[in-house]
Amino acid sequence: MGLALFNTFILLLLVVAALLALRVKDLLTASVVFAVYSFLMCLLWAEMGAVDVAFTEATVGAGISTVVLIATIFNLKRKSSD
Amino acid sequence: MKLLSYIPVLVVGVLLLYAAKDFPEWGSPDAPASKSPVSSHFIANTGVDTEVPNMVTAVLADYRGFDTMFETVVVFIAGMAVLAILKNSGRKKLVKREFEVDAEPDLIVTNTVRLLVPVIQIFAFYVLAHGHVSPGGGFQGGVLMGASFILVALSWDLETALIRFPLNWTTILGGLGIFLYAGIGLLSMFLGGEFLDYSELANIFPVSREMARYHAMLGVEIGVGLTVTAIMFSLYANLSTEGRLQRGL
Amino acid sequence: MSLDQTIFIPVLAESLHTTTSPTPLQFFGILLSLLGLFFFVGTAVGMIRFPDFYTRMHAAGKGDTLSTMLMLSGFGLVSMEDLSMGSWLLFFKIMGVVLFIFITCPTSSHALMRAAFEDDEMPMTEKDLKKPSAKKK
Amino acid sequence: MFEDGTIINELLIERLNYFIYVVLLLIGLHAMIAKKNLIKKLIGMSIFQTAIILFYVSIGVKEGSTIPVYLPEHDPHGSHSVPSDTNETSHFDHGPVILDSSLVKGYANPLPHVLMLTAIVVGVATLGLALALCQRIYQGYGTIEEDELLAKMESREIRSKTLSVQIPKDQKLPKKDELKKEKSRSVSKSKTLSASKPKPKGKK
Repeated sequence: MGLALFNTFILLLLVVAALLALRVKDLLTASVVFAVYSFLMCLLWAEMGAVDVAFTEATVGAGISTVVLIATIFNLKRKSSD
Repeated sequence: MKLLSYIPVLVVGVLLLYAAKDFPEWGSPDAPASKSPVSSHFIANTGVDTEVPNMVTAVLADYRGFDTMFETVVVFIAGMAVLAILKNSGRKKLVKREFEVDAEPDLIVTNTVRLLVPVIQIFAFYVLAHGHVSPGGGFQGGVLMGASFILVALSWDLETALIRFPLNWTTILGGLGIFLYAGIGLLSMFLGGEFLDYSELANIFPVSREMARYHAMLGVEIGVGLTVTAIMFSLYANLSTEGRLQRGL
Repeated sequence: MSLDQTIFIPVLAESLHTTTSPTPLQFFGILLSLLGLFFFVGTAVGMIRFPDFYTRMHAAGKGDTLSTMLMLSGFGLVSMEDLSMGSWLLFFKIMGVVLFIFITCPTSSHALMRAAFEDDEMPMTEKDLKKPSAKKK
Repeated sequence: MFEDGTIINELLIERLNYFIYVVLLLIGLHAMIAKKNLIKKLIGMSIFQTAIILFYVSIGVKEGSTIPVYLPEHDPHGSHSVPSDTNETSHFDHGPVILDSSLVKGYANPLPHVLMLTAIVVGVATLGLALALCQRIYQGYGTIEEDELLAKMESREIRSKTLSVQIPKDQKLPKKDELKKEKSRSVSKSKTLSASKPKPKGKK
């Protein structure tokens, strides 16, 4: 129960990060904020005891998927209409 | 359209929140998911059956090995599909991208990466091999290994990384990983057990049946790691250049 | 179960009811962590308040490296309850992380600033200061 | 307001994880439906996916349990326990035993972790595939906004019907004289079509 405060804080930050990643009009910013979202998710899972899932999310979600997103945006337009 | 999209969202939300009221309390050990005989069997018997301390690795590579094998096949197929979609599709002549700058590879960055990449690769092998006793395994080790090559590509340029890891290796390595996985399964089948029943490997290796499962899991994880390494690097190399494989990010 | 019971009280109670007082080494670790937190606040303020890209990266690169290193080594010291083999192992692992941060963090901020420089982002000069609100980024 | 039994207490405090999972899932769903940019849709899809993974991990949590790795006293080998002042040989004496149900409660449920671990890696592979499709769409149509894409597809369809020529692959409009030639060749067909549908050249 001692970690309930930590848990609550990260859960609320997750919602903020998700909304921000979808609100910003710059796709590069959106993908960086999405990396932040992934890393917060990783922290939450590590706190819940799912260390393997947290490790996978840290390498895949915050690492590879951000790089792949940015590599795509590099070839596409950076601005988004919404 | 904007307003119309809220209708399904709200309907789904109300239904899910209504259902969320009936979920077991968070963290209760008496929740149905935790009470189920399957997961308690995994927790209680993993040590006896396979002698692997990390239950997640044991369940991933042994009890649910069939599932993991085809997940690996899915990753391989996705990589091949990206290769097939982007191969020879792009503009033939190179156009300058919107935010592209012509710059030499930076001295400080390249030297730091020269320092770090061996450490990352050793750590990837450690994660792969130590997945039995600590968090880690084939997927994580493979992703770390692929990330080290991506780091080389980011700090120098893609051509330098492609010299170290040519892209026609990816098909071979990915296929080899799946072949290794399925081969261990088939070997145990030929030795009289079922597909992916590793304990039969004790007939030809001088170990007990439990340790045969322990070591076969390592072989399986190496197969997964090979496939994931190859596919992660090929994903980056293809996506950053639209399949041209020159002038990357 | 009310809100106070679930969230706030246990944290307070745990911090108040720790029976064992920290050893001097642990006390030093806590002090280092707090110092790291202070520098982190400085980094955050700098990121918001500084006017242009280079000064903001200056705050981020330096403050981030220093505060992360301080906090991690503080945690390493806090984890050394006794001087047994296990706590030494943990301490050396955390020191490995500190070394990693020490190498990578300045490099990444250098790479970011280099990219901005190649993209013809000009540093702020005194001229920009004289004409107000000319370069609001 | 926060007493037992009220909706707020049940949802927001005791089941906050489930509530946040629903919220994240709805954010992802809304992005997939309403956002026009294809990359934004993909980010929404990833958020949707992580929300489901959050749900699965949440139902596997047990209060006061450790991670699903055997503690040194239950370790089948005992070789990976931290070498401390305890007697090393004592681990080897009893060997691996089946844990009884009181000890099973001390470990988190490994099954959801396994299911979700593979889901994450497959998720990034499918994300890469979707991004490759996005790049292909951009090469063909020059945009990744959904409404512009639909308009371009429609006009291109009409043009290909009226002119009955193959659209070149690299998205170049046919040259003016070529266009006229084509028109004179299939004049009867284009007349009947252009009467019913908007003229493609005027639209451009």
